Amino acid sequence: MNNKRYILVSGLILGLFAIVGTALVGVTHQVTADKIIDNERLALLRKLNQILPSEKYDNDLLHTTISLDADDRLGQKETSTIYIAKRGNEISAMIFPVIAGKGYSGEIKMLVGINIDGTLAGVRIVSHKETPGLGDAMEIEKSDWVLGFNGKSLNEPAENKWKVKRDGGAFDQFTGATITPRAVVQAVHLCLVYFDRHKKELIEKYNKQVKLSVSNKKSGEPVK
Amino acid sequence: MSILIAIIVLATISVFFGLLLGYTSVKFHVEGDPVVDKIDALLPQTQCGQCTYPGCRPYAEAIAAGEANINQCPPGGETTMLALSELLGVEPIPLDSEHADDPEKTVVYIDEQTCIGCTLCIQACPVDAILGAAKQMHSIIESECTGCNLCIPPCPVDCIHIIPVKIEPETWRWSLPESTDTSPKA
Amino acid sequence: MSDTNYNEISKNGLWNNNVALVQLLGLCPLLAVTGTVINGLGLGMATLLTLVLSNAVVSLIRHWVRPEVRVPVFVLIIASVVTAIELSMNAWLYELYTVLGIFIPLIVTNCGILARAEAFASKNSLLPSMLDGLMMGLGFTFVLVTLGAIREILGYGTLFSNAHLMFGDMARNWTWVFVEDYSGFLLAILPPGAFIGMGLIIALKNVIDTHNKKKQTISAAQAVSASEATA
Amino acid sequence: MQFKTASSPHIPQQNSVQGLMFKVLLAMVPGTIAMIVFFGWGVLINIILASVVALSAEALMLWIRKRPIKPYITDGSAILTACLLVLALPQLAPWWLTVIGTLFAIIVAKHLYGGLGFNPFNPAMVGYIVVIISFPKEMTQWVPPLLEGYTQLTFTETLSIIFGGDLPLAYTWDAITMATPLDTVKTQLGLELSINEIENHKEYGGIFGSVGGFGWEWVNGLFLATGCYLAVKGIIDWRIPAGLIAALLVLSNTFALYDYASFTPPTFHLFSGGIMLAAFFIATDPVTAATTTKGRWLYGAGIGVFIFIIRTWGAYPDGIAFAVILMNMAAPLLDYYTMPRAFGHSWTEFPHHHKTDDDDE
Amino acid sequence: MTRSSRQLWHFHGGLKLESNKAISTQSPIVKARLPKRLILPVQQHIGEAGALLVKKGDKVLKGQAITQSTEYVSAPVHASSSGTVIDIDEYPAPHPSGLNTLCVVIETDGEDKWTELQPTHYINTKSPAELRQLIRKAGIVGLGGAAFPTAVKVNPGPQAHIETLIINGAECEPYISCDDMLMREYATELISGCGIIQYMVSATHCLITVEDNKPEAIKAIQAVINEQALHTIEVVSIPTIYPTGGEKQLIKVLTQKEVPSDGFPSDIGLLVQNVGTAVAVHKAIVLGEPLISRIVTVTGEGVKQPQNMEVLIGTSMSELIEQSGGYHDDACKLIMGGPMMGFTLQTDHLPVIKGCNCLLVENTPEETPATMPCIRCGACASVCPAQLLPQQLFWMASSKNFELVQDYHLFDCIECGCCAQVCPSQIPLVQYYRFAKTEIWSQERDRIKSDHARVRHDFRQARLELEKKERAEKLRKKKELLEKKKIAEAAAKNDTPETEIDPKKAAIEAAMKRVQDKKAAKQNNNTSSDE
Amino acid sequence: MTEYALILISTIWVNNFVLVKFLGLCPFMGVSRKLETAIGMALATTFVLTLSSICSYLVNEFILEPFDIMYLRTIMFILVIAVVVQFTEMIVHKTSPLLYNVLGIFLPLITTNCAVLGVALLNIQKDNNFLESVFYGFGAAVGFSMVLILFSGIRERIAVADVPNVFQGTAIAMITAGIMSLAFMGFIGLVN
Ligand SMILES: Cc1cc2nc3c(=O)[nH]c(=O)nc-3n(C[C@@H](O)[C@H](O)[C@H](O)COP(=O)(O)O)c2cc1C
Ligand SMILES: Cc1cc2nc3c(=O)[nH]c(=O)nc-3n(C[C@H](O)[C@H](O)[C@H](O)COP(=O)(O)O)c2cc1C
Ligand SMILES: Cc1cc2nc3c(=O)[nH]c(=O)nc-3n(C[C@H](O)[C@H](O)[C@H](O)COP(=O)(O)O)c2cc1C
Ligand SMILES: Cc1cc2nc3c(=O)[nH]c(=O)nc-3n(C[C@H](O)[C@H](O)[C@H](O)CO)c2cc1C
Ligand code: SF4
Ligand code: SF4
Ligand code: SF4
Ligand code: SF4
Ligand code: FES
Repeated sequence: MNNKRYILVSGLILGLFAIVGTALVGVTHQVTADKIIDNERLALLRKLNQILPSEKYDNDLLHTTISLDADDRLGQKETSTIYIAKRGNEISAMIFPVIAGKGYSGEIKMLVGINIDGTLAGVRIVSHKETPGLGDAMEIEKSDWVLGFNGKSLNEPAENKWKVKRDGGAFDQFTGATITPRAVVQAVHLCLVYFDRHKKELIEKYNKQVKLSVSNKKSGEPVK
Repeated sequence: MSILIAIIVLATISVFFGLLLGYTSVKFHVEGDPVVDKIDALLPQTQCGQCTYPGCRPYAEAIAAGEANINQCPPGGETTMLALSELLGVEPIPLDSEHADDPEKTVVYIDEQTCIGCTLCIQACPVDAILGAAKQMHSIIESECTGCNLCIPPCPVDCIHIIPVKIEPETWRWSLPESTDTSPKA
Repeated sequence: MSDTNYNEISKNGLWNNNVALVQLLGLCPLLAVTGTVINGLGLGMATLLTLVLSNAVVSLIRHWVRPEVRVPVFVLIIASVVTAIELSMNAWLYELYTVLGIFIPLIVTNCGILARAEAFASKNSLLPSMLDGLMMGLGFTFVLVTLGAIREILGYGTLFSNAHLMFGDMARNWTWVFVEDYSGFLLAILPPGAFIGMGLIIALKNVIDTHNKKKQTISAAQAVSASEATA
Repeated sequence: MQFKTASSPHIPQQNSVQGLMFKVLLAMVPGTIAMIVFFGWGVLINIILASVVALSAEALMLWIRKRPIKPYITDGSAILTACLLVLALPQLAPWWLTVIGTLFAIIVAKHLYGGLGFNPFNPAMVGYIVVIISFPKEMTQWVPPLLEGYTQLTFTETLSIIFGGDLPLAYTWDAITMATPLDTVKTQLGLELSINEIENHKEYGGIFGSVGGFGWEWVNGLFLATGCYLAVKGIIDWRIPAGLIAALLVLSNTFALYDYASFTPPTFHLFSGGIMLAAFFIATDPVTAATTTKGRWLYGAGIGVFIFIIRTWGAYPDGIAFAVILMNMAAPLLDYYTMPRAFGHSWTEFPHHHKTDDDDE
Repeated sequence: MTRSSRQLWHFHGGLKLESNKAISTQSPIVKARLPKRLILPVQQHIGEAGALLVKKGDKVLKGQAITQSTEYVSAPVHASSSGTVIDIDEYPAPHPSGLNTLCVVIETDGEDKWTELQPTHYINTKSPAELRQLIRKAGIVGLGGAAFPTAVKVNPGPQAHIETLIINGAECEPYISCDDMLMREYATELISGCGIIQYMVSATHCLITVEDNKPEAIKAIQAVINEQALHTIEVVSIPTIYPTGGEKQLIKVLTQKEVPSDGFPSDIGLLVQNVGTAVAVHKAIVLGEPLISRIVTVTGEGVKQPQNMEVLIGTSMSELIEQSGGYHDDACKLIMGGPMMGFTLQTDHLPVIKGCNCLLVENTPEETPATMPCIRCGACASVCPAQLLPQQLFWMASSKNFELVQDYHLFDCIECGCCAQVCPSQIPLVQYYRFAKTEIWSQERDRIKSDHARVRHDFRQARLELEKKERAEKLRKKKELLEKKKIAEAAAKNDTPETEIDPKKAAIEAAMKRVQDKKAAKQNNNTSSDE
Repeated sequence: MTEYALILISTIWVNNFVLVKFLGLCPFMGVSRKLETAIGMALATTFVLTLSSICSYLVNEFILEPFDIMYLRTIMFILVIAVVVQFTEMIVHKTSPLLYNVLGIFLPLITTNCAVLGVALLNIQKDNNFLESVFYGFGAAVGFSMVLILFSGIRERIAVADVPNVFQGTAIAMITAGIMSLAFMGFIGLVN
């Protein structure tokens, strides 16, 4: 009898504190939830804006996307999301997530922004495992090297110059580390090629989505 | 609404867990603390109280409860401290200043000429190492004496003296080689 | 423990029984996020807040809980406090939050906190408990900041970089640059540097402690000899 | 008459730590000379620099720790550490790199643990790892061996590069440094070239020599020869190099047989980089190695395995230092679990054999 | 059976040492002069000291027992010459500690008169047990070094069956040559002794093992064997590797068997005795002489005339040195035993005891390199004949980790010194092991003592508790009694339940009495201090 | 199958919980003085870490997500872990004194081991499926155990070394951990 009460009290104490604790957290959650979602959105946007400054587009970049099946040419092994920038009603640029597979020690994840005319809007490294102090010069925080891609396109420099200088190309390597820049240059190049080949397809795909959602509801909604 | 769900879910689970723990604590109750015994076995059982506890076992209990350090027993010296640190898996602590090394072992003897047979020492001795009856001269059973010196203060005529335990060739110990500055620390 | 010695509590928390240096608790965040001073400070503050609040709550409820549910209850309290802090940071200090990452929720398992709850708060009344939490938290933050400073100076050649993560945009130019164009001593920033730096800090504390002790014994000896001289 | 007392034995003997260290140092001379010949004065300059720094640091630490200075400063272990560290560094390593590495080796890896005999990790290798992870850029400044088409620097040029940090006007870094054969193979394999293609590559072909890379094969050969001499003399335990080389051979052979095109051939593994130096002079550091017979086999083999893993799949071209420190970590346990059967005891009675599946060897 | 036919094995490790025996084997064994005074420690062996049979002033004859064994593992001591007991007191012992030990001092009368001896002429008429008794009475202990009572060793117990008797003439330590000389000059007695022991333990074989650097000794023994056409005794020449004379190593070399760590050779059917012990057995049985003398090698670079001497037990070492030409000027170390295992003595005014086979005087050595920390080179492990890891023992011993050091088999170390001999860091390893061993023994004694103290303390606590209770009880009883009395008086009836003999009650009563005594004592005390 | 092998390699060597990810450092420093206790702790942690991986997966899958209360994950996980650990401890204490001596005394310590909550949170962060979670937890535990045991071996050795006074104890232990972590840097790049 006594034991039963003992056991019951244990349960109730724990339950009581659970209620109090959850209430506290729940209230905090209610207060902060919107702000948090906002934050996350803003953070992503900030990254995209580094490639594509906000004055260059006027749409809701985060919600204007198309998804892409896994594609070797972009190094993607899973479905990925391409962000579409628009100016007025025209598509002005696209931002591709690209993975360079041949870094010195693993994959280099980046975002590659390509203007609709085929020039590079910008390249940023999202994450990598290169040697700190050697291969990490591609990070914008460490050096300006990635800025060298700005404005380049498939023909500028010429096709056969899409290499690092060591290999006779147009791009600098880092002292003592050629592999990393080589990999990045190669991946950016591949992405440009991809864009060149599939530009139409991509635009069509996007337009179809818009139509679909317009017919469904109003425009501007993200489409999955 | 969402808060309510959260609270309900968590509270349910918590109550369940609480019941579970309550149940197990009742059903799987275990008693006793063997650690104290283990510690006590390492102490020299001199019962001298220099550790500030009234005897070895209380000190052992204090150590087990985490209230006392392992370096408070002068009769045990460094050896005991090291043994305790080994047992409890704690870092060895140097002994309090004076008793830096293992103390010399001593016993006491009663100057039988001066002893008046008051039996005060008998009452003080924690291990009954003193023989004698009232008004008769007393003597120490040397093999039983632990050298705690507790019998000395009560003696009204100061007839109890400390002597080192005699070392025989058989009980003699080799010392560590002297040039310790190039050898590992103790 | 009826008569509480606030002085003693403070001393213990800050130095003598410092959570990180002496008790060796809460090491994971300590080593993981101290790449820069600001990161250290951020986590330190979060931990401090958690310590004070959880100590307070635990001290208030200390008579109610029973042994078999004590740990779960304490853990529940700490976890609630931490989650609330985590959510708040996520909302208002977003960038700092992303930098500190998993180590914010992991404050829950910062052994230091549960240890204080068990060792102090569950045995003391509200005020001393909160003070204990505060002092322990300050001591912990102090170590976080020191280690952060060492690693930041050696690793990046700067101090207080990224202060805006914590103090907002006005802090952007707080960064002190010690060496322009410093190429960086990577060891300091990488995991091994954290361990070695911590080792050095502990050693430094030992140096200070032995020095103090020596001074004490010397002054004591002097006092004795002085009194002898006068006698 | 009063006599001196001492514990037995009472026969004076002349073995000494000093003698041991100097014999090892002596055995390193031929290989070191070969390095100087093939890779220029940088080796010598850095050895001298590192030795001076090492001895000063040793003396300083002994003084701070209030230990007798003379017996330790003359025991040769600090110089040995300095030499081994330098032999692992690129020849044009700037002076501060050598100094930082040496200081870390002597102060942190050796004296914080109590100096000679107490350090659990190989000091030279700790120093090496510290600099390679801290200054990877400078750690790639290897000079091409005496090879056609590459400039050979003069003594003064080398000196000014090492201490001045600037290049003589006529040169660029890319002209006077090149990746080591190991590095080249690794990076080229990364580009999905086959071993054959790499060997026949117009630019890299020359550096491969016949077995382990031009120059390297000589250096390794000489270290192998003098190392064997030490082993025969019983100054080092032959089991460690044997285990190391055997493990490396077995692994590289297996993988090369499996896919010749994309795994480095065994001969190349053995004669390139610092393998022989590592096998006979570094892995054998008695202080940090395992001490039991079986333990030494496993210790050597472990190093071989880790070297192979790091070389083949890791980010660093040569994994010697990492492999050595990793096995240093395991040495106490190896010793513990490979205790020999004492005389009069049975094989099965090892007193506290808690084997766990988590403990690696 | 020829010598070469026997297959031999190796033991792990060991050292090839320079033997340096030749310097003391140039001349035959010399009989030492009869000293004026003999100092006989009563404890010269492993085991318990015997009880004294003489007192100050007693006249004793040569060979007369002056102690008598009271324990099983013990050996009596005999007067080595005739004379008067002039003192029984503590004198410095030939022991590394330099401490004093109880000795009987005899002033010799120069007559060297034997007590009555009882030789046994026909061994076969006595049973092994009777022979053992004779050996026991003769005070024979192992002369190979350990001084373990031989009578105990030759009684391996009813289960054990001794197949082979091994007579240890290896004498593997450098400098020592007493066994060598003994084998050369007393080969006949040796063979006789072997026969007796063989008979006592009913061993089928007897192997006399001699290192191959003592060809003369081998020849001498072989000659006797051939002469007597013995078939069960064989002399075996074994390679000279230190410490092949160690009992376990010797057995390994001869049989490939290993004596179990916690066992004795008798467990695997073997018995090892030193050659000197065998000769002593011969003397004890055939001549009836107890062990009163032994052969001692006096040698070393520090002594002028190295030689072997037959010495009465109790002779002062200083006299032996004097008779060997005295010290060279640069003599600095006096060692009892050999250079590998012997221990240094502080002075030469010490008696020769049964276990003293050699006095080695070393001169000042050249400067040896300083002691350095262990560099774990493993040289020690590669020479350790006990297959231990000496460096681990060293690390554990020096950090006083006495538990772990035993896990590393400290007690299998035979203190041979090989490890210290090859250590490049010049670490006095053996001293560390001796330190650890004696420390562990001492702790064991302390532990026993503290266990004992705990029991006594607990007992006392319980007693005090009981007394307190009793006092309370007594008070209560008194009250009760009073009340009862009242009731009883009222009822005019008397009841005496206390008369029942209840042991508990009796104890209580006794205790009460004690308390009263104590109270009395206290009062006494008070009064006395009042005075 | 290779992906599971890679998870193991990654958690044990490349992203070792203790030396690279900084999780579970307190027990790493606290119970590594003696080899024996380290082994006990290693076993106990392996048990709890694997268990906690499983529990957290289940909690996430069947409670947090269905009810959409992801923000309670920290509370939920730690509560479940604490209770499971305490429950196990009580059971072990009663049923097997032997096992309790080996494992049990370490169990309460483990609740406050970051690695335990860390593994739960990381599993969610990485979107691991059930088997991946199990392997991830187990690998992390093995990695933890391995370095803990190695570390204790070295610490036993250091304990008898002539370490300068101010570095004795925890300071030198930290530096040792630092050097171990240096060595583990060598595994960078093994798993992409
Ligand atoms: C420790 C170490 C780390 C390295 N890390 C990188 C790296 O992160 N990125 C890279 O491209 N190369 C790295 N390398 C390899 C380069 O040094 C390599 O030699 C170079 O990239 C290719 O050689 P090249 O410049 O002669 O073409 C590393 C080499 C070492 C020794
Ligand atoms: C305490 C002790 C007890 C012994 N008991 C026996 C015994 O029962 N039977 C036996 O044959 N030898 C016994 N021995 C003798 C040993 O086996 C060995 O012969 C003796 O210690 C001398 O060997 P050593 O000189 O190689 O050290 C005993 C020795 C010692 C020290
Ligand atoms: C290292 C070592 C060396 C020994 N060398 C000899 C030796 O050369 N001759 C010898 O008779 N006993 C030697 N002994 C003693 C033997 O082990 C053994 O105790 C003795 O032969 C037993 O015979 P005993 O009881 O008659 O003395 C040595 C012991 C040790 C430990
Ligand atoms: C055979 C041998 C090899 C050695 N190898 C090294 C080594 O690889 N690195 C090093 O720092 N010291 C080496 N030493 C020197 C010395 O042992 C080392 O500095 C100790 O670790 C210092 O305690 C070696 C010494 C010997 C005898
Ligand atoms: S100081 Fe030591 S011996 Fe004395 S009572 Fe305390 S524990 Fe016992
Ligand atoms: S006789 Fe004295 S010193 Fe000895 S145990 Fe008793 S009280 Fe202690
Ligand atoms: S021989 Fe000396 S230095 Fe070498 S391992 Fe043994 S004890 Fe250490
Ligand atoms: S003294 Fe002991 S440890 Fe050393 S070699 Fe001889 S048996 Fe081995
Ligand atoms: S803070 Fe991570 S285990 Fe303590």
